[in-house]
Amino acid sequence: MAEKTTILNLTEEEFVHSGNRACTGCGLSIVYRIGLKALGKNSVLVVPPSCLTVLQGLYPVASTKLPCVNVTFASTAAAATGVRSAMMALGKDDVNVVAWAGDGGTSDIGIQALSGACERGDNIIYICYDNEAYMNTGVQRSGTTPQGVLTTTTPIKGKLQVKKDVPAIIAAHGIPYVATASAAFPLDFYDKVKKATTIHGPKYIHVHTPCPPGWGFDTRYTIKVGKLAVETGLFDLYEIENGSFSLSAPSQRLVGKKRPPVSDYFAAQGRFKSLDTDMVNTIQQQVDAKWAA
Amino acid sequence: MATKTYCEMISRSQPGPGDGGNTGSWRVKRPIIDYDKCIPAKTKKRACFTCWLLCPDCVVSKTIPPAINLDYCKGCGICAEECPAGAIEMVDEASQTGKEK
Amino acid sequence: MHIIESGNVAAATGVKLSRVQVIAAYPITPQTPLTEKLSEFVESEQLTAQYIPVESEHSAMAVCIAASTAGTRAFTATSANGLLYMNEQLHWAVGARLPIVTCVVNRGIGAPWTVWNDQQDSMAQRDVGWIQLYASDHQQIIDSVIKAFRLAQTVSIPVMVCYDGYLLSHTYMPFDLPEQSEVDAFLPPFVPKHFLDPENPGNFNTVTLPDVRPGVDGTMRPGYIEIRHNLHQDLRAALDSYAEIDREFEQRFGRGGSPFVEQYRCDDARFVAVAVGSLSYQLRDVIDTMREDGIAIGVMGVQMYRPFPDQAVASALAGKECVIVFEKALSYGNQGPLYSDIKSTLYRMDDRPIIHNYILGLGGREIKTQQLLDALTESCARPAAIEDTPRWIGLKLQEEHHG
Amino acid sequence: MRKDIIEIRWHGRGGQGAITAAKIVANGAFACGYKGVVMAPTFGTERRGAPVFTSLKISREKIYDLSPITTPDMVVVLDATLLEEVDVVAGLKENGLVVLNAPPPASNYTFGGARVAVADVTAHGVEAGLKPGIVNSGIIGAFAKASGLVDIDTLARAIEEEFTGKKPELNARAARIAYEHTFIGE
Repeated sequence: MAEKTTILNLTEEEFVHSGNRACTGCGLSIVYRIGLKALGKNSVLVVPPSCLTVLQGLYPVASTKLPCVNVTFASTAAAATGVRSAMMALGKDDVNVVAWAGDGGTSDIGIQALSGACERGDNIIYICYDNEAYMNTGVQRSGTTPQGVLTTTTPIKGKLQVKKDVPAIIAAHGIPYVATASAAFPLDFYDKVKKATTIHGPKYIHVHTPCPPGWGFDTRYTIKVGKLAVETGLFDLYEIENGSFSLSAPSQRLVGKKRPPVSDYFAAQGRFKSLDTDMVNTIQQQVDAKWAA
Repeated sequence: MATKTYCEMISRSQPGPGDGGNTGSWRVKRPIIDYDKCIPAKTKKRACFTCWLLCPDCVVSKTIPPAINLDYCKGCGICAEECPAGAIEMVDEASQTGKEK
Repeated sequence: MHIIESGNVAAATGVKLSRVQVIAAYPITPQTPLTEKLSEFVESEQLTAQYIPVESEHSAMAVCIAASTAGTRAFTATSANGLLYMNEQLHWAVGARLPIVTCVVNRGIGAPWTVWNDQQDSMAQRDVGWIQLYASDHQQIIDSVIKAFRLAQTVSIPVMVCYDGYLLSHTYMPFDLPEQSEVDAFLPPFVPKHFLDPENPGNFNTVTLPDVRPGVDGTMRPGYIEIRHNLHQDLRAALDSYAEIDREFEQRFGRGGSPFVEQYRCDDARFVAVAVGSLSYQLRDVIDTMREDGIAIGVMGVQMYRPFPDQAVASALAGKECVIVFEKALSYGNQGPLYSDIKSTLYRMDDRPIIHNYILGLGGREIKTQQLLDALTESCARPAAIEDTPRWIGLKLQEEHHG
Repeated sequence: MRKDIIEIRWHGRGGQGAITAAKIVANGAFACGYKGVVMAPTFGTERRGAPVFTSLKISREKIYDLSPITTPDMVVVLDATLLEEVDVVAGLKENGLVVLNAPPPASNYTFGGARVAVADVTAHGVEAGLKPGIVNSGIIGAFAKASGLVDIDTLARAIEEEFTGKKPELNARAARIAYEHTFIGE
């Protein structure tokens, strides 16, 4: 197994310029910055409309130092396939071809193209940063918005449906690598992206990405809130390599330990304030049952 | 007939800093590092650098001591919140801009 | 060397001769034999290319867009609802100025479902900014595909090569197969000005502001409207470039000389029938018959529809008494699209011809030569008496409906 | 409208190879100097076993009308069982020709005033060494004899080219045997 990356040996080379348009305290900014370090210079990005489109800069200035093609919302994975096929045609197959999309662009409008690329076995890395709603357009509910969350399209009752389990859907395609990660554990994310660059075929990484304005918490708590999601057992970090499941260290540490209650996580954010006690208890029971199994 | 040059205009951006302007002006609070508490500053060793790792805007340097580029620091406070030594304090921006003048 | 093959095989062979590097395709009738042939070319290693069996037409064009941005020659093909599903991507491809070539095997659009030919699908895409070429027979299909790749990379604008579903796609007829070496000499490899390059990173198709803005080097860069204006100007200039490309093709292959409109017995004609695709050829038999009866009539086939070759159309129709436009498409609630375009082209002429519009053949309704003869005979007999609204040919459950 | 075009309609069942047969004749005709050759299968949804037809137009000049044949000069029927299902002579011109895969004599079949030619193509295919049921090569021999449009040697060559990898010699032999055993009625 590869050495775990540490802060001290993590490369200083940056691929994102300062002074970009990301919101203050943006979780995506953290994972993007760290993810690009893992990908390195010899990479091509494919990006659909999302917060990343704004973060990346408005014409004619780009905040990303890697080549990138912006594509239509539904087409991300297919466009990544297109870049890969061109690289194969040009004999430049050592390039990392990386789709980087939000949760709406992945779980909703983009899932058909993603499923197609996975089924074909296309040699791409697909990173979904999951901030659990359409943040770029002003916090509308998406397929991965958790149950009970207030968004601008679930403004009073909160979302009625449960969060769509996209990594499980993608894993069902039998692709060689599926992983979840969190902005609050950037080195774990770094190692997963790095690993993905060494595997042939489709790779899918789903990274939980706190969003201060969308989730309703102060900008300084981005890491705190992200950690709580993992430590309460709500969002689990794992890898599925060639069908073999393993919990990653931040989640593995929780096995057999007492976890903080999910209410700690809910209380830290404004978006859960419509949850009643019954609902919180139900969710706590679901999480407990999952971890007991 | 002279050959016409086509496609002189496409939207192809070139990398550069400050697409959003000097985002330091977004700041409401400013991070101040107390070098007496800051681990690499205090020990003069390459250590910790949590603030560098977690900064969303690449404005903290991985140096001894770490420094913050205030031209672009948006003042989120993640560095202050996460500093294991409690060495970073967020102070009112207004009080600081006054000092600079 | 002549071979007898279907129109779809003619198109596939043109694509192979053009040494396309990336092919993406999703099957739809009547395009399927074209993609089947291309997959056969790739699997049998007669063509070195990446063949991506995508899961939708939207993704087919996504693959082409990305592969073209990365600097390769890309191709796809579709029909009808598949083309409509691609619509967003068509806009994207041209806005990004990518030299993609797409064959559109013309088919009617649902609902109700039809698999048969008309030209509503591609005509409905006339405003996306793609160049549109229409072929009337298999020779024109294979030649147009090769010319399309040359044109697309010359002007950095994608090109649609359209041909009638079934009537051309599934019909076998002889055509000359160009030599690979000749095609190679005519069509140089695609060398993009900008491409996805880790050594020289750029960010393509980024959000562009309403106004101009300085770049990182301080020079002022265009806003959205300037970029769009540049596209429009380039599309207009593409007419000249295509004329040059067609001349060069004619010198090399001995075919060409009428890149925009193809005129048959028009020189001394008082009346001119106009149509797009195989119908313009079917009309030739009718024109011959009417000529035997002493009627001075010709036919003009429109071979490039976008950019609209208004000068070629105007000079072909100048001084004619009556122009009769037959169309297998309709801007519903208005008129045939070609009719509107020709009418606006004629508007500034001092002695503009009278112009008539016939709608026919929708959803594959058979077009009988006798029906064409009857319509033209009436139009020529009393040009001024026919109204400025489309007449329908061949309706069966009601009287022929005027207007 | 045009008098110079010979229109031949081919009737078969989906999967029987009527299209291939018509295509071979098209190739043969083109090789013999017919500049205008257009072969159009049934447009639309073909299903195995269902009756299908294919149009073949042949002329010394280029053909512009691609619409299906409605008034054929000749019809070729690959499968006599079709006669009960399909009006194969619909629109057949006066003094038209019907070429039929059926055992002789031709007098067993009458189609108004049409000339009738028969050959037991199914049997000749087996005689040539083909699997039972392969009729599309044999029918070409019968067509050659009955129509006199394209000579059998040219068509045999066209068969060998079309059937590359699929018993080309046996298929050409089937055509030649059928050619020798085609009987034309009054």
